[in-house]
Amino acid sequence: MSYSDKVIEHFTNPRNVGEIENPDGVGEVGNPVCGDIMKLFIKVENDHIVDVKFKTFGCGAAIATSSMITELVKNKTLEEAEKISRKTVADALDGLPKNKLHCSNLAADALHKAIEDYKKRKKSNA
Amino acid sequence: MSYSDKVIEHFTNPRNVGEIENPDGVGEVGNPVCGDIMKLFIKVENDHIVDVKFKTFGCGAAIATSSMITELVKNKTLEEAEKISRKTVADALDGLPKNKLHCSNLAADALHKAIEDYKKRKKSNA
Amino acid sequence: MRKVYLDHSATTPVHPEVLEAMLPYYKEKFGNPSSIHEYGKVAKVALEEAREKVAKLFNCSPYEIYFTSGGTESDNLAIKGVAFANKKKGKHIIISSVEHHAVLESCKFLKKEGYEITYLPVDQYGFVDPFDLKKNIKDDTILVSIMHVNNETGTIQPIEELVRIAKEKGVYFHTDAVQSAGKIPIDVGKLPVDLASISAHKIYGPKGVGAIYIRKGTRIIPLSHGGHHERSRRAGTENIPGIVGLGEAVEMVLKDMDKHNKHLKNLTETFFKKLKETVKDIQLNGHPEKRIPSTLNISFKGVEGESIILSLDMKGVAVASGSACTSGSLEPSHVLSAMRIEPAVAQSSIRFSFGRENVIDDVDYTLSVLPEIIERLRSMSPIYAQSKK
Amino acid sequence: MRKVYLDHSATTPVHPEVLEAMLPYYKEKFGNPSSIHEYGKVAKVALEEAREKVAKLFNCSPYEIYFTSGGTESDNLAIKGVAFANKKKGKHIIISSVEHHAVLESCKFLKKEGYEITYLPVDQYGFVDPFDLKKNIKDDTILVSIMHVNNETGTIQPIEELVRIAKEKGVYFHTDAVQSAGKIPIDVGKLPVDLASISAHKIYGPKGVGAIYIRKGTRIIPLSHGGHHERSRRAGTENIPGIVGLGEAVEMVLKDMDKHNKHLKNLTETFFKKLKETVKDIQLNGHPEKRIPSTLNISFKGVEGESIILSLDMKGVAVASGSACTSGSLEPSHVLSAMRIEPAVAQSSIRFSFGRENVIDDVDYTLSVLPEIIERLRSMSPIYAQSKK
Ligand SMILES: Cc1ncc(COP(=O)(O)O)c(C=O)c1O
Ligand SMILES: Cc1ncc(COP(=O)(O)O)c(C=O)c1O
Repeated sequence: MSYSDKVIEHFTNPRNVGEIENPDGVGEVGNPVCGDIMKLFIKVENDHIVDVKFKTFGCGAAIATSSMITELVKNKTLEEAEKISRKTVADALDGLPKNKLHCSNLAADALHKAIEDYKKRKKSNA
Repeated sequence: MSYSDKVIEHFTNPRNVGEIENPDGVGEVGNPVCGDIMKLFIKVENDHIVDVKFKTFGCGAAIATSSMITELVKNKTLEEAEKISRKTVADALDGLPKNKLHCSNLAADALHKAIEDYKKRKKSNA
Repeated sequence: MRKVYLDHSATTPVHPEVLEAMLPYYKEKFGNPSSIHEYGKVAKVALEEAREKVAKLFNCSPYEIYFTSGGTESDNLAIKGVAFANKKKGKHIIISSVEHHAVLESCKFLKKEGYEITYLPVDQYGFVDPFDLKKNIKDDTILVSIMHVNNETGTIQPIEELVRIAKEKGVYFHTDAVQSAGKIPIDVGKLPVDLASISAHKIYGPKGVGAIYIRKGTRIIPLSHGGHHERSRRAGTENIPGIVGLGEAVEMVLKDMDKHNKHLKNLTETFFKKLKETVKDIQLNGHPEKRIPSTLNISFKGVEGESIILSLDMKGVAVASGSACTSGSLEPSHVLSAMRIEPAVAQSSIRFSFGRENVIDDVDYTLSVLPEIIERLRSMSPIYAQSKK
Repeated sequence: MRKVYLDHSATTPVHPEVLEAMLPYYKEKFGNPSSIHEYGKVAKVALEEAREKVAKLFNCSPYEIYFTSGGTESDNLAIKGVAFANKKKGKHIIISSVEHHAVLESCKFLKKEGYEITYLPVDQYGFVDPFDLKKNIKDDTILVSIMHVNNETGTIQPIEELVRIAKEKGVYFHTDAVQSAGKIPIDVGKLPVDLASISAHKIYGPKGVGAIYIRKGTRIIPLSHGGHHERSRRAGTENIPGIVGLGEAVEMVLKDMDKHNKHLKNLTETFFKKLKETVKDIQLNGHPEKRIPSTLNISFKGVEGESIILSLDMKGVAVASGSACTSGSLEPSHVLSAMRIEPAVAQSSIRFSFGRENVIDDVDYTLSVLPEIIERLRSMSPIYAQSKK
């Protein structure tokens, strides 16, 4: 149970913390029982994620993965973003302790939920 | 499992070691399985134990009790000697470790056997 | 960077005098107490002297003290040793739902072996209702095990009444005294438990050694089989330096218990008072008064415990979230859950446990870094923001 | 008075370098490895480094090493842990009749729990006949436990063939390697046992710590239940200083095994050669060649062992009679009895076990006092006299 330097760095200086007013998509995952709740907000223009922000209640890994995924998706196309897997996030952080792998799941799940949410909204707006 | 100074002293300088040639009584007790064999020889005159000697194969306690009992009975009447119990010997040595109490039994038993032997011989000679 | 250790419930540094007392037994006095030569005798004397010192903690006979490899082994021995030895009488065991994992998991094992386990509920403070105990004792109940002081909250269980009930019904009573030893008295004359577990490393002694009090006449079988060590109740070459250390540690904590409790009370009260002034939305878990003076379990609304530990650690302050033993688990603490503290609040809890070498500057330093940390984490939190809307 | 310690099979002094390595973990590095802060991480690193060092002893993966409180616990865990975990497969266990009490008594306990134990006989040297093992393995046999080196005689059991047989039949094989560790290689690649026990205090490490090798995939349940320590196979806060000491000790004995074996061989050979020249009617017990170089078990016809120990002790020489653990028992050693050595001869046996710090002067000094002692005791002996008539 030891975090990589990258995890610690992202935990200490998380990127893109906050909420987006009038987001195009929101993904919320986790629950307080397992100790992690994550909310991811995206702004989409021309099928590109032009802005992304998060709020996370969770352990060091949860916060670091949240931060990392916002970096990974920023300015990516939705198609590219959808390919980001749980493993992508963990790898980008130089790995996570075994018992913390569930946290990287959260971040990827939140992203995919946010994209889904965006698509649903678009459809119903269409 | 710690011996009193008196036990150590008797173990180091046992009194009356040896055999008596033409003894009036001999008592032999113990067996190699339990690790102690004791042989006690007495010479009797006018119902008094005028000489006593022992040979012992055994632990420190066995040798010390052997030595001590020879001191206790020397010049005692047979009647007095018969009263010497297992406890008398242990007490005279300032006690014995719990797991060594069986050894003090041996010495008293050998003494009583030797006296018995003396009486039997006397009877058959009478 | 200043270093402040506030995790004494997890483990304590070995006191220099304790270590000093241990050292000769690694060196020239290294004998095996089972040996009958001089080296062995020296070790044996040390063993029995340590036993007498530990007996003073319980005000019992030295013959009622058995050395083990720690609190976990003592708990295992108490629970399983009594269970195996008394299975002809019955297979029912009663424990509280806030026990240490050593007790909980021993019972779980016994369940698989056909025993029945009753878990008594606790109230919001972690207290067992004596009425619940009374109600649950059956003809086949062989053991009640309820801890003396809880390791996560520091709350003192008022076990007097519980012990009385078990005694009345002729059922053995074990208490895990790992967190109470040296902090509050455990006189088995006044508090007639049948078994009690302690651990050296919680009282400035070494890790890997503990003891168990077993009242004379208690039916129990050993868990460790082998030679005739510890009067055949715990086989294995005795950890003489460790045992000497335990004896020394017990003697030390007994000697100045009151003085140190006063010191600790001052530290924790100052800390909590000032913390409340600088950080809002916090909650003390456990009973506000019936507690040992060293430990505070505090929930910081809206932030998860591990992220607080990490942040404090970066500032040189060592604290814990729930039990050190359970770190790495996912569910919120079973202790706080049993006290019906909601999951998000339980996950937000931090245990600050002070020790004898802490000073008031440690309090000040911690308070100089903590509010900022909480504020930063709360600013990231989706649930703290929510609750403020 | 000169002091000569010749009881290294009972226990050894902690090597100064080993103690040196341990000390920081009592002091500034005192953390609990379960803690996630810096103190905990430092302890955790030490724990895993020690595990790697111990793994080198067995040439296995560090994940196959579990720390315990000593050889006795390792033996108990191996025997009972495998027995409990595999009882659905069967309840038959095979051991040799010269095992250590930790194995014997664990089996005795299991017998009461409904297991069947087969005790394999040994020949005059203490060797098990592979044919006997083969013959006794049944469908419900779950475990074979045969020790590597005997603690009383120093005889090396040629277990290669025995392991092969057990493997062929798909039965787990445990070996008590407490007396072989650091003296002869135990490469689990070449000697594919499934479990092996070791103890630190026999190899210049501290008392109260040991380890067990458990081959990956072995079905075993823990004996100590509680937290998730040792990957849930052995609960209890880890004895970090002790474990660091074990790691250091293993590293040390591995490094200069050959050199020290040569040194020990020289000491024991010189001792035995000269002893034969000065004391008649002696007998070496165990195998004359297939033995570790440090240990000699010698019977002195006509004199009882304890009286020799006492007499030597008064001259500053520390030796043992049979196993240190069995001192205080009345029956002759079960090991020598199993080797069909007659009781009086078994009761006359002394174990001289040399260690790395012994020098040739120790041999000379011992030989300068021993013949007189034997003579004196023989002159008191009713059975030595007899045999000379
Ligand atoms: C209440 C309680 N019981 C038992 C234990 C276990 O003791 P040890 O750490 O010595 O295994 C602990 C410590 O973790 C504890 O706090
Ligand atoms: C062969 C053997 N097995 C097991 C043990 C027990 O180990 P420990 O002394 O660490 O309990 C010993 C030592 O007494 C031994 O010699």
